[in-house]
Amino acid sequence: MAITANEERHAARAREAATLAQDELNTADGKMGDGDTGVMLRRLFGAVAAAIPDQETDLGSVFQACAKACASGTGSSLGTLVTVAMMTLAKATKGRSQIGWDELGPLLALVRDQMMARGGAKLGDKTVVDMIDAVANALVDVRTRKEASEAARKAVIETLDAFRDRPNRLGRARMFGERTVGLDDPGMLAFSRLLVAVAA
Amino acid sequence: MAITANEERHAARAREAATLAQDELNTADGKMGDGDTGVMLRRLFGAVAAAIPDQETDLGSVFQACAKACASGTGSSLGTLVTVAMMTLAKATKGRSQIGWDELGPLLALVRDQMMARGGAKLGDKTVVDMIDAVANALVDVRTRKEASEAARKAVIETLDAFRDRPNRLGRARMFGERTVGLDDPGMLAFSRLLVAVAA
Amino acid sequence: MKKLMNSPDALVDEMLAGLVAAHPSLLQEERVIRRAGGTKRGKVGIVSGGGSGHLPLFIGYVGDGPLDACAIGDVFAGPSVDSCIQAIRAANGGAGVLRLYGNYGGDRMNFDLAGEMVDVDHIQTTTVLGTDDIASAAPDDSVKRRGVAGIIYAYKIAGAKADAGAGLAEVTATAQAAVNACRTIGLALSPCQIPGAAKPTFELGADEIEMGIHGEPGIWRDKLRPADDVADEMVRRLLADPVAHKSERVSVLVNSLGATPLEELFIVYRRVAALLKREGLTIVRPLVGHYVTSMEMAGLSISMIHLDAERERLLAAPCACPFWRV
Amino acid sequence: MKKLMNSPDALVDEMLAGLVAAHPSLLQEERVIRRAGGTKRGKVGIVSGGGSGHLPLFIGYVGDGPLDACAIGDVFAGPSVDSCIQAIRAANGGAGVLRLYGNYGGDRMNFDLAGEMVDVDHIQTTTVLGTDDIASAAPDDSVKRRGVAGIIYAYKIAGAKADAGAGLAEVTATAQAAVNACRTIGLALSPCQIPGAAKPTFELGADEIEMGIHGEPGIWRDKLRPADDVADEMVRRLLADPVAHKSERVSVLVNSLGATPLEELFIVYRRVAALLKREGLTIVRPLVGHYVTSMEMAGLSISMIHLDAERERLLAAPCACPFWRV
Ligand SMILES: Nc1ncnc2c1ncn2[C@@H]1O[C@H](COP(=O)(O)OP(=O)(O)O)[C@@H](O)[C@H]1O
Ligand SMILES: Nc1ncnc2c1ncn2[C@@H]1O[C@H](COP(=O)(O)OP(=O)(O)O)[C@@H](O)[C@H]1O
Ligand SMILES: [Mg+2]
Ligand SMILES: [Mg+2]
Ligand SMILES: [Mg+2]
Ligand SMILES: [Mg+2]
Repeated sequence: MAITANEERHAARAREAATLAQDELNTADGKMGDGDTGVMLRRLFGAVAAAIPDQETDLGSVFQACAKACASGTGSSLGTLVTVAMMTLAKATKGRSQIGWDELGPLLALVRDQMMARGGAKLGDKTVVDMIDAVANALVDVRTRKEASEAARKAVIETLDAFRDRPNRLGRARMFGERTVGLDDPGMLAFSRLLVAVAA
Repeated sequence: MAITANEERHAARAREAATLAQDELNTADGKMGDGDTGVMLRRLFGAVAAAIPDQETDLGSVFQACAKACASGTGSSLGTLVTVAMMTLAKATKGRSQIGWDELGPLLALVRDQMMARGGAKLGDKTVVDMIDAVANALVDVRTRKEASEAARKAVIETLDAFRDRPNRLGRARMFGERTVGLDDPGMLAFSRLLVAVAA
Repeated sequence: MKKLMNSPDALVDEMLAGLVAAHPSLLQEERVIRRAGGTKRGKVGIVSGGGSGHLPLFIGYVGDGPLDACAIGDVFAGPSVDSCIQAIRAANGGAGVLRLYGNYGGDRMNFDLAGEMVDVDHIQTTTVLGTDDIASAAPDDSVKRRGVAGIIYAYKIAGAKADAGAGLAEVTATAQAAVNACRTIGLALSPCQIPGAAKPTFELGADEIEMGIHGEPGIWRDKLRPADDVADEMVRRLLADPVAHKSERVSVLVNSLGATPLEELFIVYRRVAALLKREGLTIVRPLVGHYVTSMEMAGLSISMIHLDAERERLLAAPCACPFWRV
Repeated sequence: MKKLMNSPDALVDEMLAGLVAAHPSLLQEERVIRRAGGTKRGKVGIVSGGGSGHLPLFIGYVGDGPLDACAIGDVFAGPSVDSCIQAIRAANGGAGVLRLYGNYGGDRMNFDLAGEMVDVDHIQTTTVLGTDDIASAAPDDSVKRRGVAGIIYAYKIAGAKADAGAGLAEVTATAQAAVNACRTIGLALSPCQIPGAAKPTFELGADEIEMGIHGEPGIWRDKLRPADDVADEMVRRLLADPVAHKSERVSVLVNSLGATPLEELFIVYRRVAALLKREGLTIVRPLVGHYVTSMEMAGLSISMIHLDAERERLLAAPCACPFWRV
């Protein structure tokens, strides 16, 4: 079993998940930011879903198209990090028509590192990066879709729980300091909602 | 019995009545105007009460002082008509230290005429002028404070009732036409509240 | 409705104090604001005024160009007769004074009274009333209409005429022609609250709008619709209102009543411009922004003025007052 | 919160279309607004940008003087990297381009990325970040502070420097010094709503205010108090914040966040002016109005910039863009 470029399905799921989660994510961001995470992701994944080329088997080209859609579609913090992720995946999967389930973890680790380099977040700052880190670690030894899906679900729940009572240390949310204790970071929440939807 | 220049008491009562009626009159004006009748009258009668000269026995001088306070204190429609009333009363009572109860009706009729000349209202337009007209008529034959007070109270209630279901024909309220049917005119309401308080 | 103020009764005077502190080109004398420089000897003076709560109207248009002085009342209440007299005197440069203000009962009584009283000083005065609000009376009853945002066109045009040295009769005729050529329609999304009042002046449902307003409830109540639909209806009503001397060249003012942000004004302007173009009209010097407000009220108004060659030239003439510069 | 719009997803593009229709001195190229005239050959270009919903920021300052171009994102979201690249190219007159924008994560990542990508075009770029919001980080952590309304001073001052023929390094240093000399504090009375969101971003009680905001909940929540009390606290916090090179001469901006009307701004300005005078400071060219907003949010911000002789001169230099003229 492997992941192929039959990605429209994933993209469509991501778009639907973003639409469904829109109000929840806006509300989460409204508590420690400017309240736009949900609107932004709904719009972004709409653009991504529309950009996926038909009949393309090269994963690198698929992710490249996604990256392009992101790069011209948004400049929000999280949106830009999604662009970085797409660019990283495009480079890493260039020329390949499938990747194994065991490659997912290392790929996400690469995404995490690129996001940290670009955005300046450190592990523990309570951002989307912490969530990606947790999922990357959880996927290290998986071999099948089922294993991957279960490990990812478990990781996102545990990570939300683990970070909820810590303060945000980056971006707009940093300003609210201790007031963010007890709240989910909107970026972490967003990644968890998308992942669960795509893994379903 | 007669009315003397011991007017501080009346002015203080008018001020209190205007303060008490403020919200009611704002609300009435908010339905067919800009919602300021109450605020304006509270402020105006505050200024009038403060302007009454101590120890003055000449009624004309007292009303003159009131007129001056009004003329520099407001420019709202109703406020300006109050100024006109004060000026009319000042002229009519100049040199007199008291007026009889039987003179009240004719004095109010004079006030009514001056207001009509200045503001252009006609009888039946559903303005403060109609209320003053009704009270002026009701006071024609009174001889005592008690008679005056009773006649005035009766007249204001009857007049509010009589006009409530007619449309306003003047000022801002004119624009609302049939939507004013069923509502009291704020100027008529204001005069009724003040009169009842002063007559108490 | 929260307001940053100290007390309702101090609001107007504190606002005026701040305004002249921020704008040294203006001088305050009680409830009158005049140009610091005074009216040039021999120039026709133009005076306006009205209730507070409509900034930048009226004060923001006192300066080189539009107005020489204005008289300010309490919130939504006309200026007192004393203020009107004082303002007329302040605007007098010896060549007479045009009283140019909105058609409201209180304002009219006070400016009229003031005009009678300055006759004694031998100041010649004339009157032109702003009557641009098409929602406030039918076309055949247009003398009963109120003045709303469109009056700033009359300020600018009459002001430039006076600046050019015209006499009182000419300036008055120019102002009257500008008023005659101008129409406004307004739309409320949410009310405002008179300082000191216990609650907002009127209420609108979460999905309701009203047409034809200015701090009061509107004339027609309607459902909130997409901006383009709303603009279509407003423009349709504007175009349907008869104007004696139409022109192919017009200026347009899309004006926030207060809380409505520039973003929404530009969305509406975009549509208005497209509609007028389709009608064969050319828009000259459009104005989009906060020109005449009712405090924190949400909503906007659209004004359109037909321009003959002279009005277009006068509109383009240099002017410098705190809230309008050409 | 009612909005006049057609759809949340069309809002930004329709707003831009209306804006350039009303202001022919501006040109739109997708999500970039540039001067119609282009950047003069040999002049340092200045580019800014950020999320929509803050008009007249940024677009209103593109013109003769402040900015040459700006890149616009969705409401409250930074401009895309593509728009940043396009804006830098549009601002390029061959003498390099200063990227002058607020310190926000998304904006920074995108302008940085864009800077790396235009290196290939041999366009030299520098960066200065607006960091005036004293509520967003402690003084010893001031590099983490966000840029809010005070950035318009940096636009004006750096723009005048570039106009005067200074090179990229000099313009950059002037902009950085202007940012360093400027402090802002904000106050929210009511929230705004992201177009497309189901409800306002945050909630405030009928008697509550928040300090230190910009479309988000504030840093401290407090009770609504008289305007003078609120102004006192804001000015006290502004004055307490350390500034390296203080001056006796300052400019002050009292800015509406959207729905707060001019009346309230002037009441607050009156108090601010009195307080600063008492501190021995002289206010030069104060600004009171809608300069940087967050849509229909109610509240205001107060900015203060210390002026050395050069900054005072540059602030007074002529400029003409849609929302600021000297
Ligand atoms: N520099 C950063 N590095 C990593 N994650 C970040 C960074 N900045 C923001 N985020 C993530 O993005 C989320 C906010 O996204 P979004 O609402 O798009 O941001 P904004 O409105 O502040 O531009 C945060 O909850 C956080 O998880
Ligand atoms: N021209 C007029 N003649 C007589 N009464 C008038 C006139 N105009 C207004 N009024 C009265 O004044 C009342 C409104 O007063 P006020 O709120 O002060 O007016 P506004 O806010 O319209 O200036 C009306 O209800 C009416 O009774
Ligand atoms: Mg956000
Ligand atoms: Mg009223
Ligand atoms: Mg009124
Ligand atoms: Mg954002």
